[in-house]
Amino acid sequence: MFETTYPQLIGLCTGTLLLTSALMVWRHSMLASIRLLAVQGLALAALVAVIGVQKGELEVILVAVLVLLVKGLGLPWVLAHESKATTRTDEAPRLNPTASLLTVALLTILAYVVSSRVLARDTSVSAHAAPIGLAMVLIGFLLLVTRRQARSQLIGFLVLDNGIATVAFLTSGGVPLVLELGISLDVLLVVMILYVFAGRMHNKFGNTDIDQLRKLHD
Amino acid sequence: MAPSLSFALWTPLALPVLFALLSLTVPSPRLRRLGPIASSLAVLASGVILVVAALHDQVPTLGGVLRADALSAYLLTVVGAIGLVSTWGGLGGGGHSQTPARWAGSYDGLISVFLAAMSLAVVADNIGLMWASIEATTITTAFLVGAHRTGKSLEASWKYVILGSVGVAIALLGILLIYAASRATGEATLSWLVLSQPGLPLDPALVRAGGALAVLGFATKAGLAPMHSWLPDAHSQAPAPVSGLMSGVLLAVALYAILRVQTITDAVIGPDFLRAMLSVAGLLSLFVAAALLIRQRDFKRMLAYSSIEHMGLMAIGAAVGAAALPAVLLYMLGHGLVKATLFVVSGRILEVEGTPTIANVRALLVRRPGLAIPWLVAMAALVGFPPFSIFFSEVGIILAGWSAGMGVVVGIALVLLLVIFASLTRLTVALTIGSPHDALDHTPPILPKQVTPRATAPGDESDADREATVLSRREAEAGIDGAGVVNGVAHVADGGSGPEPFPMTSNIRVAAPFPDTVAVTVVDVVVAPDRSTHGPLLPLVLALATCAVVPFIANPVGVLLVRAAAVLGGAH
Amino acid sequence: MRVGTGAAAHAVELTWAGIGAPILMAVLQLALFVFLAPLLIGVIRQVRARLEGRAGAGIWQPWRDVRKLLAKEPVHAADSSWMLSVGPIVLLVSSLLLCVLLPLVGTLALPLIPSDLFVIVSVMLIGVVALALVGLDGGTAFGGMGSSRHMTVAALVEPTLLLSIYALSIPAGSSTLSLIVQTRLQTPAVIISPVSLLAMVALAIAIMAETSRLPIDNPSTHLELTMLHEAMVLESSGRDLAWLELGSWLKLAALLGLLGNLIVPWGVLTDFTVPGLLLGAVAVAAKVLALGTALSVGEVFLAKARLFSVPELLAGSFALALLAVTASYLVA
Amino acid sequence: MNAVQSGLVVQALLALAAVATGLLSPVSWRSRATGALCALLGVAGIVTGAAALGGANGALTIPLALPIDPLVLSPDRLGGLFMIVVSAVGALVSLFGIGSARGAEASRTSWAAMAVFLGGMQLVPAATDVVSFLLLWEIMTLGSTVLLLADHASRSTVYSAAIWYSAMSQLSFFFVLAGFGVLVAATGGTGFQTLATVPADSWPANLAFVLLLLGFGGKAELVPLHVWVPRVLPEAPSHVAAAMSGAMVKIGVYGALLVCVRLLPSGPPWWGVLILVLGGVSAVYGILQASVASDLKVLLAYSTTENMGLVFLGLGASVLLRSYNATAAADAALVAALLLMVSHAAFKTTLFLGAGAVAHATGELNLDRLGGLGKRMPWTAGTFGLASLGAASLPITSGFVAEWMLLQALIHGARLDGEVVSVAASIAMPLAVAVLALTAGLALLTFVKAYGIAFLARPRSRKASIAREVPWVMRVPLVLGALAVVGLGLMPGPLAAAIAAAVGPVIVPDVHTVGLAGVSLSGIDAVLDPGTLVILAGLVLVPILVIVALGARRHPTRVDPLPWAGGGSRLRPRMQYTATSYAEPLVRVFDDVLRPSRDVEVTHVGESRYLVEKVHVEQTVSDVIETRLYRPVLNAAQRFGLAARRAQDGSIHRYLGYSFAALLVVLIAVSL
Repeated sequence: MFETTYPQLIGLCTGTLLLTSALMVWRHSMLASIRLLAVQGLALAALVAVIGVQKGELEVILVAVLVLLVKGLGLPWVLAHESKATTRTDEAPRLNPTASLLTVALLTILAYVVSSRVLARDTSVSAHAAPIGLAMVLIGFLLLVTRRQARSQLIGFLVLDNGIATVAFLTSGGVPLVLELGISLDVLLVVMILYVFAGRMHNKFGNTDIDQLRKLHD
Repeated sequence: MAPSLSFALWTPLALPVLFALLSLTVPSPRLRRLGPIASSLAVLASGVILVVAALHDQVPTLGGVLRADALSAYLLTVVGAIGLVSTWGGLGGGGHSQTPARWAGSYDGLISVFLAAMSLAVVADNIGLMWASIEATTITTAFLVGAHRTGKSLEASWKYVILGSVGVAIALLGILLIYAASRATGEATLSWLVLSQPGLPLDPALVRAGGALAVLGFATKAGLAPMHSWLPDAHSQAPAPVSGLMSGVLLAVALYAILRVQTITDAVIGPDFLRAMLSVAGLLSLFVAAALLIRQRDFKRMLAYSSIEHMGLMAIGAAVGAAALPAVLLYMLGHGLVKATLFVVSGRILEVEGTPTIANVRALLVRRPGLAIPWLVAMAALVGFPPFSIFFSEVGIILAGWSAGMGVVVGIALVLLLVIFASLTRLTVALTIGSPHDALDHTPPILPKQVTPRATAPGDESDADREATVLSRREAEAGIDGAGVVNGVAHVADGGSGPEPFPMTSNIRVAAPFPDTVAVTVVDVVVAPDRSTHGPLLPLVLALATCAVVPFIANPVGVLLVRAAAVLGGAH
Repeated sequence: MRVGTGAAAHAVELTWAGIGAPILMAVLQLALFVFLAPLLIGVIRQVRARLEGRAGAGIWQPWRDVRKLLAKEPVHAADSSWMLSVGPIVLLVSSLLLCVLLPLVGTLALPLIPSDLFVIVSVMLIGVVALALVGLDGGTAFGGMGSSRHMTVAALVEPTLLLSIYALSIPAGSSTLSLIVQTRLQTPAVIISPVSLLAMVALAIAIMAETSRLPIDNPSTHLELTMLHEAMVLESSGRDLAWLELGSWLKLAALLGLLGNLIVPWGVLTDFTVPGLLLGAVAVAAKVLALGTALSVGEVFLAKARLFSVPELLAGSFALALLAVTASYLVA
Repeated sequence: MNAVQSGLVVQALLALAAVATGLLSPVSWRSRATGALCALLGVAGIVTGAAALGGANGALTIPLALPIDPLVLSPDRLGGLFMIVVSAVGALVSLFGIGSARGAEASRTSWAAMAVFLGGMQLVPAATDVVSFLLLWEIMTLGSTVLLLADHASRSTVYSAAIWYSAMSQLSFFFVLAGFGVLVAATGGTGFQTLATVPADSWPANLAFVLLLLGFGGKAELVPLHVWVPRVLPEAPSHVAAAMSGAMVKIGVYGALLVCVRLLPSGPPWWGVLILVLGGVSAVYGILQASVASDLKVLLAYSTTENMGLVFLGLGASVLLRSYNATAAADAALVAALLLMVSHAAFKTTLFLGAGAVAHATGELNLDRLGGLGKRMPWTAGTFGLASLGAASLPITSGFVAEWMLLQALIHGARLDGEVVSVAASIAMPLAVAVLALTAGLALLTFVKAYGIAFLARPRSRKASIAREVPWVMRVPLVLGALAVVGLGLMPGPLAAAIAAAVGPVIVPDVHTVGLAGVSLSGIDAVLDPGTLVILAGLVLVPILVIVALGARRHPTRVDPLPWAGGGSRLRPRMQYTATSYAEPLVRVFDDVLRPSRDVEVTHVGESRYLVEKVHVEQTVSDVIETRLYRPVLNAAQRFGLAARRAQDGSIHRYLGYSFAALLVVLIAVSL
């Protein structure tokens, strides 16, 4: 029963991941982005859980719980908390929505092309979905490049990270728990630091517009 | 034997963490500031012990996670040595002056943690662990870069964290792909030892993609173009010892990661792909460094771009492969030591001059020989003059490059190196050489009140040996032929007294020892040159001496380099 | 064609033919030319005077001038150095050496110092330099001007001079003048070959420039704008002037003698005999005087070229010489 | 330990001792102690070089940490010859420095750098492998750069000189490095013996040849790599300039010989043509610039370019002729080139030291302000005069012998046994002779000007009028240098024989000593014995002297303040010809090459259009190659540098964009 639904579940999860990523590019509202991020975290956790059930490994299930806690609930909550207090306004990204979405499409195609070459030998269901992860990485990067607000960049970074995690789970069924913990911790710390810096930025400049960070140049 | 030395695998991790905790708790700032030095010493000592082990054909391991082959041992020593130079040399000030007091403890603690993370990165056998510890360095150094807590340092740290984390994230993606490929060995692993064995049935496509992404990611931390963008900002804003550590250690460790990844991919897909990639990255780095050094204005950014240049050349060495690896490894040590020295000195110059702009400093050799001389010696080493080891590394890489059939790459590299050399020379000369009068506006100089003509005590040998640094030829003739001694000379500018101004050239002695600030406030006057080194000189001397002596030690340094290179497949 | 001598030939042969005869010939050459040089100038001036319808001072006037100058005290400027008195002597010695070394009376070579043209040119240049320094040492504007112009011309002449020598040396396979003259004597066809003619014209122009004759310099002018040689000797007097004049005249005579022997090599002593020696002396004297007359006649019809058109003339002669050399390789 | 080995060790130790003395001794005896040690270092170099030239073998091995062959110092005969030349110059220069170095020139740094410079320089010819060669080469460069900076605090011109010097040195270094790299890649070893196994006329050999020629040519001040020379040598302290010009450029020549004689001995004809062209252009351009220069040191600096051009001309002729098997002429050209190299070391060192003495005595090097020094500084004037003769290639000096031999080689080169060896040679040789002749002629003018304006006539400035002769410690090297110029000129035979031995064993020039130490080239039927010529001149001189002596008794020379005054009165020293006016006709003749900039300003009297009150003429001759070749490149680089800043404009989005682009490129590359 599970064997038949497994591909569909994987497809559902990865589809949600890609959809949320694309929507994040589309929507400029900070709050919407954070909600999408939360959804993405949940989808990722679901994906991990599906893989864990399929493999029957407890360790992977535990990782799924970890992902749920950190990416589905923790980080969005922190971001939303701060976000409410400071910025509710929309930001004007460096690329207009149409162009962004077109770029997303192109990046997704690229991800598929690359994956088809790289994962040519791997015929498993999960490997077929791996391009989604790569696409998320690229979309996350696109967010980083185009967003002007410190927190938007943070979100872009998290999307990128989610993408990497997606690739990891889809290609190799996840990394050992210890390592996953370490990686999660690192990501968490990075987010924390960026968070702290964003706070300092707000204190110093009154807002968190990245564009004003142009003092250091040649 | 082996277990007896494996303690040296955890000491470089545990002791710095311990010292970090002490730094946070000890109230005395003096003691606290010894923490990073102690950490460096711990790392250095562990490194030396592991080197001894490596030279006796031992490979200490610990729990299957930590492992120190010759390469790891060597790099641990490099980390320790450069850490020592940076932290000890940084004692003179620099980092602390602008750091709020309540952060001072965490500043020292973070340096220790940073050292521990670096040590972990080089002794970790697991690529994932290596990745995590390199990422950890981003976290620790982020605060160190922002230690000054100014707008600019905040900007630098933001850029550093964003660009660094994104880069390292890409590396993670690559590592995960390699991990996926490793499933073909039966059990998925990230053990470097396992993966670097030749003849593994790994999926070439996966390994290629993984290797490429991992190298690209680590290239960010290694400061290779086009991922280098964070580097000039971070290096120029960080306190001097931190800049030295980042430039000397962090970049080298990132390159170390690249070398490790390269070994894995080379065994599966051959060297061509990464060779092309590293060559392009190396040349691009040289190009970026050359382009931005031509009209550089800031001496700390100048050093940062020079780091990019040297990393570029090391990347080319890595691209060359086995034959160039000993040279690359020696390069890491030489560049690290010299760059740490330079950053330490640059911190002192920044502190006493109050500006990082070259145009606002100038004539340092006349005004502050105590700072200018170490700077000049280190610059000579940096641009590749013998007997310093960078010369040998560069020559080694370039000769090996030709031999490896990379003549075009090496040729382009030489052209770019020439531009870089000329730019660095021009900037250094602008910073140090010349008379202070050239730097000033044409305000007519006045005699300082402190100057008392004809007051030389004939027996005062120590003062008598001062050299007349601001004498023109004719002035020198008049001044020295008379009494053989010139202590300080008041210079009267041209103008007013006809076509051939006759300078004031009697034996003039500066009566009181000048406080440092005089040279800045009484700008119009050549005062007694400031011979203070503004901080400990010994670490700088040690660093440069090491750099000059090491290339001539065939045993054990030569043996160690060959063995370390052999770990990466560079066996002859 | 190539007259080989080999290493053994350079060894000093302590024989009459090896040492005695050449030395005797050299002494004779020296004496002959010291006597002949002022006479040559006298002839040149006299011929010119007659052609211009003047009576002239007679052909012995230069001799009388020298005698007069030698009996006068030299006057030196206070700031001048020893160069004013040494320079003229150096010029004279260099000219005398020319008379010794050149194959004028005969082609007997002195041991160890064959009449190598490059050596001869260098010896001559020493005289040029000495004269130029004398011009400078006076400390006047005229001396410096003459010296400057003189050296400029000398510098520009040198390529022509050496290349024409090169061209002449090719048939003989050596730059030794005595061998060149001998070659021309043995195979007269060489003399009228186009290569030789080109080279001779170039050499003649070079010699005119070196000896400060028209059209490069006007030997009888004292107009400041036209002076080269005369400007340099303006500050010299007495003995110094005598040496300078004699040295310049000797140079002219010796070079005309060389030119004569190259154009008409007959009469030159090749194997030592006393009659041959006398014949050689008479022949070379005749050649020199004839050339001098021709020179004088030519100069009547020539105007001095502007200083800055001199380089064009010299460039032309240089082109001729270069043509001569390359032609002798590529045509022959 | 044999003579050579112990000699090398002694040199290394003496160099270190001199560095230590320079750094540690107090100013009161620093110059004396360090200078003496440096001079000893030179003597040690001469002895070692002599032993090596005599055929003694000995090696000094220094281990390296990198897994390449250890450094081996072991001079062969050729290296020995160069070691002698370079060390001898070093010794003279050090002695002179004891007296001349003052103020910043006698600082710790300067003396230590002097020892480093000399030590590195005289050991370069001992290198037997690429790495040690490059190592010592760079040490030499480093030492000279530091020395150049000695006066940085008092003259702002040092600034640009230092930059030019180090950049051009590095350019040379990179050329050499690249050239050696090609050979190392082709042969698989770093020892010179291994490099020599590269197949002739293969592409690595050709490429390496061009690169090495450019590298060594740069050090030897060849056009167009000479641009540092006119900036650097005038700025360096005189004794340092003497060492650079007298010795350091010889290392460039040594490198070229290493290539043409040792590493790649059988090159194709075009190599020879390339060297010839490079040398010929340098010779003419160098002497043209020298002839119009007014600064004594600039004049000497450009003259070095000329002399080295002639050396390369000889070398090129040698390579070209050898490729056509015209061995005798090729050998003669090679020996001539080396003879010129040695004699240049002698006369140029003396000239630079002489210029140093002038600067020491007057503080002035502008010829337009000198004059009348012959009376005031007879020793300097005499030695400078003799050396000038050498530079002008006039008889009884070594320069003359060298140029004579080169001419002989050239005129005999195009033919072999009555047959024209090749069209190329028959065109190249006449042109080479023409170049040589023009160069020699202009050199004559240049040195007449240099000597005549500086030492003769009346002083043109007050400083020149109060000059005093320099102390004996500076006179000794001057006299020794002048003696070398004349001695080598009078006795070229033994020197030529030594040179013939040095270029062996493959090339064996047929050179013999004849007469009074004269030289004969048996292969091309040429003989020259300057000694006999001098005797002859002496014989001719005797009657003249008799007449002079007799005349002087009856009519002694009268001295008058202004005897003739050119027909005028109130003749002031400023009305004399200056160096600038002396060269003016030449500037006009070579207007197209020199491209002087003239600025004429006429001030009229009152409203008059015809009466002139004042005419101000300013003429400057700049280095055309610098302004036309380097300036545009440098300006473009500066503009590029300015534009490149925009790439690093501080925008994190741009930076992220770089990374993103790199990621995309890598992804695409991976999937290809």
